[in-house]
Amino acid sequence: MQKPKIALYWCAGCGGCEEAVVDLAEKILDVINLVDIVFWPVALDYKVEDVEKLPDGSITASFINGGIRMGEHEHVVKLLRKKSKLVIAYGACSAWGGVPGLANLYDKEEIMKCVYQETPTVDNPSKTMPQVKTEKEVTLELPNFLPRILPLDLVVDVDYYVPGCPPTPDVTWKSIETLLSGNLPPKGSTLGALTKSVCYECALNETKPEKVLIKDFMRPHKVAIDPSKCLLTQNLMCMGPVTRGGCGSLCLKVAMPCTGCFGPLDEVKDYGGKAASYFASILDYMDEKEIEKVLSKFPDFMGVFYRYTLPASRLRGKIKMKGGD
Amino acid sequence: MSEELRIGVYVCHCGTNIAGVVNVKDVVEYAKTLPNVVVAKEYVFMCSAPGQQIIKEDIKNFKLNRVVVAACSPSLHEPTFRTATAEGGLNPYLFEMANIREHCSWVHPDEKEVATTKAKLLVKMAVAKASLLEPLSEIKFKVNNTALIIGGGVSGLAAARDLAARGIKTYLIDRSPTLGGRAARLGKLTYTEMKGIDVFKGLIRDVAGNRLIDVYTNTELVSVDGSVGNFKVKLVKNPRYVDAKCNLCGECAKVCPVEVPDEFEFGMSKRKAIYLPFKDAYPRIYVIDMKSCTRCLECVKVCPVGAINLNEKPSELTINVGGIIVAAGYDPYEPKTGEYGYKLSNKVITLFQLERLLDSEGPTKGELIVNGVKPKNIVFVMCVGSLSTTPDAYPYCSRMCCSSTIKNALVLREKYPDTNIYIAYKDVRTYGRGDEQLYMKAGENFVRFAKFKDAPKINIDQKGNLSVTLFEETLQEEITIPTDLVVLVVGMTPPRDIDKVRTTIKIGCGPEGFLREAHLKLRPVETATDGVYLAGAVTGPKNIIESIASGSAAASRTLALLSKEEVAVEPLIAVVNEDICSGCAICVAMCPYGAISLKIIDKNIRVAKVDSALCKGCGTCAAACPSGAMQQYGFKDAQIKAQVIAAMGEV
Amino acid sequence: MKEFRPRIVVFACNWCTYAALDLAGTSRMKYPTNFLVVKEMCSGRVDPQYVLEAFRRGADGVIVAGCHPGDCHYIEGNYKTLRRMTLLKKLLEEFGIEKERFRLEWISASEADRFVEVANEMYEKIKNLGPLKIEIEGGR
Amino acid sequence: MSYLPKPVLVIGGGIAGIQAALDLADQGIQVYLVEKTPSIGGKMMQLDKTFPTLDCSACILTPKMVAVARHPNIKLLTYSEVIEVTGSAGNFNVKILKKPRYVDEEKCIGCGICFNKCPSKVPDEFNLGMSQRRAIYVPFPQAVPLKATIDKEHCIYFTKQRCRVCEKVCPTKAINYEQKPETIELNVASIVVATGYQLIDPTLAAQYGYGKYQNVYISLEFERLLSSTGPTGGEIVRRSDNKHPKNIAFIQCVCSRDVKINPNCSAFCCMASVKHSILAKEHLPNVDCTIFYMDLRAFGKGYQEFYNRAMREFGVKFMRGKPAKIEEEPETKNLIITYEDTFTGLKKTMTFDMVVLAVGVKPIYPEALKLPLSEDGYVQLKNQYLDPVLTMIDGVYTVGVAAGAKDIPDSVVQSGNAAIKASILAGGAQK
Amino acid sequence: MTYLVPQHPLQLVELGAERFSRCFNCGNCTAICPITKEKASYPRKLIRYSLLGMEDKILSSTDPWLCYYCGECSDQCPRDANPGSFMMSLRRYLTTKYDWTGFSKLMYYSKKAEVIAIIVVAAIVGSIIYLLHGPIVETRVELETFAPYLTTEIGALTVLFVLAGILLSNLYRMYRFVMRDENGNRIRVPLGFMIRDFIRIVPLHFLTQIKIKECKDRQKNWINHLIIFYGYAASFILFVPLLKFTQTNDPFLFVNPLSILGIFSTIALLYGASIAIYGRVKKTQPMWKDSHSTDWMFLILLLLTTITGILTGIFRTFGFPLPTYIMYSLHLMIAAPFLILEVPFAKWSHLAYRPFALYFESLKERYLASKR
Repeated sequence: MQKPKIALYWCAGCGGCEEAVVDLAEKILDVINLVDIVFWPVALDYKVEDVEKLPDGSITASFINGGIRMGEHEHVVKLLRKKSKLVIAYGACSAWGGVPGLANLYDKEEIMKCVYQETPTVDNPSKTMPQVKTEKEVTLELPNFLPRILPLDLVVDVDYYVPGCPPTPDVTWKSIETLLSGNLPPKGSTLGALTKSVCYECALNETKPEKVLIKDFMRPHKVAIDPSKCLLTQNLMCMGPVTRGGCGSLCLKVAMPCTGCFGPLDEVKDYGGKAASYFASILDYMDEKEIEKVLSKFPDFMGVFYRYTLPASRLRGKIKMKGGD
Repeated sequence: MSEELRIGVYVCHCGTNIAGVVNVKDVVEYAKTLPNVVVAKEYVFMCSAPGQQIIKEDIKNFKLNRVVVAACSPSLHEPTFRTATAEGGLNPYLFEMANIREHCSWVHPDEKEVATTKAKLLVKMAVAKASLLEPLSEIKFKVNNTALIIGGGVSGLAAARDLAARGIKTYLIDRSPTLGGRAARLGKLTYTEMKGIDVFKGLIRDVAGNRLIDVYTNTELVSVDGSVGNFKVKLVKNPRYVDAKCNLCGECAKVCPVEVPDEFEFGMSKRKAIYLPFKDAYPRIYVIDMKSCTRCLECVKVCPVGAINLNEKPSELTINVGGIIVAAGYDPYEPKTGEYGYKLSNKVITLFQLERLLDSEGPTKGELIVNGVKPKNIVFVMCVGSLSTTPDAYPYCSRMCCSSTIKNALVLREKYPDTNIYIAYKDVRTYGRGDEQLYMKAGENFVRFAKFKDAPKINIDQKGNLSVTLFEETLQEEITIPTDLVVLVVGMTPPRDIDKVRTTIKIGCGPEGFLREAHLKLRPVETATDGVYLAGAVTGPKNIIESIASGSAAASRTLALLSKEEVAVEPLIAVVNEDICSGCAICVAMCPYGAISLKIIDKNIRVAKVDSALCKGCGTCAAACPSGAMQQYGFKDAQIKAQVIAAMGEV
Repeated sequence: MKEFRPRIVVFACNWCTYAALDLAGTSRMKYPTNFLVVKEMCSGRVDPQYVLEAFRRGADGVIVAGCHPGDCHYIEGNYKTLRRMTLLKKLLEEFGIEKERFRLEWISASEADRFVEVANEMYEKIKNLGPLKIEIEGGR
Repeated sequence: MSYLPKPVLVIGGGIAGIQAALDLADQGIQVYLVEKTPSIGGKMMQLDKTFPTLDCSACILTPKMVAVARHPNIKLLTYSEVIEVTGSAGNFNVKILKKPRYVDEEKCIGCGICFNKCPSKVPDEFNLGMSQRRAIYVPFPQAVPLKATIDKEHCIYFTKQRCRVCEKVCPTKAINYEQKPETIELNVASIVVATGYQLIDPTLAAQYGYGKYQNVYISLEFERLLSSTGPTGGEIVRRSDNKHPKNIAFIQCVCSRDVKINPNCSAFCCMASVKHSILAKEHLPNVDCTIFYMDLRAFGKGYQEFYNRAMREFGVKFMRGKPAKIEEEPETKNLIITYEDTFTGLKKTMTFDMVVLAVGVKPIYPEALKLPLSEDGYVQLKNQYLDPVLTMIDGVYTVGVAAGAKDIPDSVVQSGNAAIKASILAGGAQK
Repeated sequence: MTYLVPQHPLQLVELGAERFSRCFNCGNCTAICPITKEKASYPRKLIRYSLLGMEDKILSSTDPWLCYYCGECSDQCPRDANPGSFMMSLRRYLTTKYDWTGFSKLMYYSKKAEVIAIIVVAAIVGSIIYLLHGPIVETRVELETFAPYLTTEIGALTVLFVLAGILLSNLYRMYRFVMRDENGNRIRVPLGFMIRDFIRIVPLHFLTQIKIKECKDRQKNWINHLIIFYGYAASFILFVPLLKFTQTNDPFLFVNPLSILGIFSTIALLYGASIAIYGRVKKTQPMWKDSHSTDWMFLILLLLTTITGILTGIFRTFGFPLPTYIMYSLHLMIAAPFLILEVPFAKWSHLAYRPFALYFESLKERYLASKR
């Protein structure tokens, strides 16, 4: 029997997801025994043309990490979609845009200008900007920079999601197992994680008082954290309650507040909106001024509430107007 | 949902109220184009009997499983159409209403076309929501028709008397060794020749020996579980050390060597460690105050009937009741030492002490003797502890003190015509029936009134002579009144330890600690917690008549609950999806009614649990729930979002 | 060109604001059209996600309204609304939505006039701002 | 419970009567609620807001009214009067006259077409004559029952034998000019009298010029001015020139605490005026409000705080002193008040654009009951301490202002008290 | 510090104040009073002073003398506390306080004492007449012979000076009480002002009593007052300084200017007294609603004096010698106690106190103005 064919591809992301695959450690050998990898630019020398040659639907599953930022990403993922039975958004960036997705708070021009002209370390007196096409000696075409970064599922149809920044080896392994078991869950499911939030598996959940109410917001580097007490009750912004469990509450085990890399649960459509709702709800003040006072301590609302999910949010990022100039 | 959606839409003309502005025909045609709508009709008055008939028939003829009526405000006719839907054979909660009168035709009379568009949008929204509605059934509980009354003062007694008269089994508890509360200690009452004790005796006549009323004195509340109609109450009965064999011979008190201040007389006389709280105390059994008892056993030796047992232990008991009346009363404001010279001179007393001194059964047998002499000049200082007169005072008005003061002034003038009585007041609030006449009578009897703004000063010189200095506001003149007796007219404060009762039963209180009614005006004896009622001064200052009336009123509301076989609650309450809920407990803090708790389902796995009897259906827990596990029936995320989405787009 | 009529979603609590809107009707007050009311039992039910959803679907403005602080039918639901909406306002600002497009209002059952005032004011302001034609990639 | 309860009669459909009826009905007792006007609601319905919470009065009252109409145990008899009572506690025989509405209650759907078409205009008593209604009317839009009534005295058909417009336009053919008065006989166990009050004729305090000067109002008129359903749609404007007043005086104890007119304190006027001044400030932020009072009786829960708020937050001025007289400036129709500021001892005059008199109240009793009254004009009570609502007639209870001037919460409490007493009689006391 | 006299208001009850302790301090009376000025806060403040027993405040007040009892305050009082009668009683009270002899107090607080005093004075006068009268001419009326001019005039002047002395000393006491600031300290005004104000105020108000007109609807009262005043003044002039010309042995002549004045004064007194008595009996005006025994005594003595005077005149004119002498004796026996008791000790003294109250008030004003 032919082994299932697997493709792996890296879009806009930090590369941590690629590492995460390797983090399977000795289990990676099991994986390699079970599947044929037909495309993995980071590790194996297959070219896009090789994929183009494959018959449609011949790849069993494509694991795509990173958000869609460049025209190239769009091109390749559409190709992989065509060639694959299943497309799996692997990791937070692919699923919701991830940290790079915060770039959606700025438009393309702003980003370009910042990166190529304004960053202190840039030496670019002629203010040269990257071009999509150059015709000096030969005609060269470079991938274009899309107006916004998008999660994978807004570009192609996605079958499953594997959460995490990056997905933990455990989650990765469990999702592979699920896929290989042949007993496929409904389309759109999240693989390898829980249907409940981080609190469910967090050991500190039991230390919560009966009523969780907080009076202040503290940043983790400014307090001595008691690792044996629910971080929320120590006025730390823990995204645990609003974030999908399955990570094994790793961060919380080392007294680091959850930042929400496993994304929202099934019933939540806008992670940041829900997170804000939950956090504001327990802010124990009746007076607007007091609330404002606490909120003024936030370094960055979007970075806190939409750290991994801005491009998948209801508004995708800083709003753009149709037909605008 | 496996069942195919079949929605019927009915658009009401409401005479010309709607049809005069909105093109109803257009709306009906539009409704027909909406997904899952199988029939859309218009009628001149949907709420009228024929209009309702159309709905009922269509449910059968078209096999409808959702009904949408576009008419007036649901606050007006939602119940009407719910009933019609149910009579048509459908679950009443599969009905949705679009408000195209109050929200459309009546407010946009000049823009007919746009109003029609808006009406379409409103119908579209209602249809979108209707598509996602679920059948719900009212939550019903069997009612245990017994009641618990906490507090044996006049309001509690009145409530017990009235409930028992309608055949309700009632438990009446009081933490002190006797019933009677504070009213029993008052002397002559304001409007009649009766005394406080007479009111108490009048009420006790109906309560004592009533087989429907179980009286537990020396008893305190431990815990309350359950909800409206079915409370499980744990009580602890503290020992009395004397049992019912007591024949009131009083031999024990004679031999008891311990003397302590008598709290019934506000410390103005002494009692023994074994005592009868007052002459007409109920139950009529002596009691031992273990705090002061030396266990010398003298009483045990002399008791002719062997009623005394010093080894009695507290006992716990559990009762099940359907309703609870809290009639915990009030405490008089206790001035701080030095506040108005209180406790610095024994010629400064409170109004309550004066009541005792003037009572023929009081420590002086009704003679006003202070410090061994009959005072000739008496100054009453009103609003002590009220109206923010001193830094420690409460901001509110204690309501009953004006007329009590005037009554006492008149009693004094009658009994001792040569006394000079001054009343230092801030505002004379004789609001009640007959009070104004009393105020005038006081004037006629040369009770002198001096109005102050800032609290009067009580001066005590080295010889112990007293005078009261105040700035008379209406004369703009400082006056000093030399006096032999200062009576501090103290206000009413929430009873000490009321918070323990309050948090045990889960009811709210106001800023000063008086218990909070469900609605200050229209539900004055109910609380936000169903099945818990309030009587007497525990909600705020009241006089005896008002306390008794509110006791009866609380009994009336309790009876309304307890005379039902079962209680039904609207099912628009919160519901947890246990598959999603992680037990993060965020919702628990949200609930103002304490309806959410965490339940342990497996080892350490916790999920939120909604007590459907406590939940009032505000939905704030659902808005807070970080995982979307908490939802509200009738207002689920999906249903609301469907409405929001439907509100957009072209029509 | 067709006149721009802002479409505004109103999340109204059952006890105060919805009743105030009813009163506006019974008192035959007039206010601009296209205020579309979504009823909740309490403003405390309003999840910020709904507001985002409304803007995402093209609402030109959103009002969240409930009973005055201290008057909540559910004791203190509106305080929770206050907390949530205060934070939501910050997020909306970051999203680039003009502050005129979102209002949190306390409108008691008797304050129909207040609603009309708010509606008129908001309608005018949004009309000046122009429609919120948000470009959203992907249908979801 | 095994006994068959007997019905109870509640007379008066104001808040006190409504509450008593609902309490009784909830206790499983059959209640007849008799109201002499075409709708229940009483005086509270005319109020704009209620102190100290500033709840909209209609918003909290109308649900109760609807509850009355829907309650299976309540039989509502509006436009009816008790004309005869015989018998004694436990067994009263009552005759009730149901006046003809000339509209079939079964058919009328309250659509309002008739009263839009009716040509006869009559001063509207709901707005104290400050607006007009038609001869066929419902007293106010939230009326319960929402059924039209023809006011025979002003109906053109009844006075001139022509017109019949309402009959023509009625979509349900509900008009019936032939309707006759009906007498209903009931046997009830007990009677709750919740007949309320009337305002004392303000012209008795002649020095204040009510009726003579246009811009002198009584408090209930002002209440209607404040109300968005009132004659001016919630605009505070002067009768004389339809302009907003710049300053308003509120005078307390008009026809109250005056031994020559009514020695009683009317208990709620102080707070009502405080409320009025706050609402006036809310309507017209620049208006100056001055309350002339002698003792400000802020005695109830939250009242003192409300009074403080009026002073501190709203800047309402409180002037202690009973104004001696009001004179009118003929050209401006402004009003000059002469008073002594008793805090400074200075005699002063001040000019106001509008004056609102807080008029005292007197009780109304059903004549058929022949209730013994006491000296103060209110009903005599048998034992006001042990049974605060029992009249001298066993089985007859009084509640609300009919039992002494009082505010809404106290009325509601009394209603509960009377309800259980009536219920005990109706249900048969337990042996 | 104000010294309180709790018994104070009870004294006013004895002096005829009715129901004033009902007062609930509303200020209606002050506001309705037609003569109160912005700063003159009475009757309210005076009632409060009295009820609280602040006697000093009342003693130092001139306000009671400004009130002419129109009764508006009593009509409009919401408590029916009758501030008007209170003010009236205050005047009685002050009269007793200004008088140092104690007679005033005796008469105001005891009816019995009042009657005895009258009888005693009448008896003394009677005895004097009995002992000192001249020959009784029975053939024709010779009044001068019966009551020798010199004797009578000496008697009259003696009485006049004693009374004037007492009255003046009372006025001085009034001055001492009144001229105090709000803290009760004595105040003084330069003599120049004292003289100027005296000239400006006292004669005018003494002679015209124009203040009454400021009261509401008091035109008639004012005239009545003036009639009695001038009737009295005229008869006083006729029978004291002009006694030589009026008490003669000559027959009474109608055309004589003195006779015309006599007739005028007689009619005026008769009319005035009758109106006042009728009014008090029928209680037609508020000020007549509560009459103290001293009021009655005043009017009765006045009326009797007038009637006996008239009768004397009649008997004299028609030539009945004996009845003339008897009537004249009676006349003197009534007029003397009337003058002796009423002028310095009772009601009549207000003729002096009222203008002086205005005068002192003005002096106080000046003092306060100089302070400022």
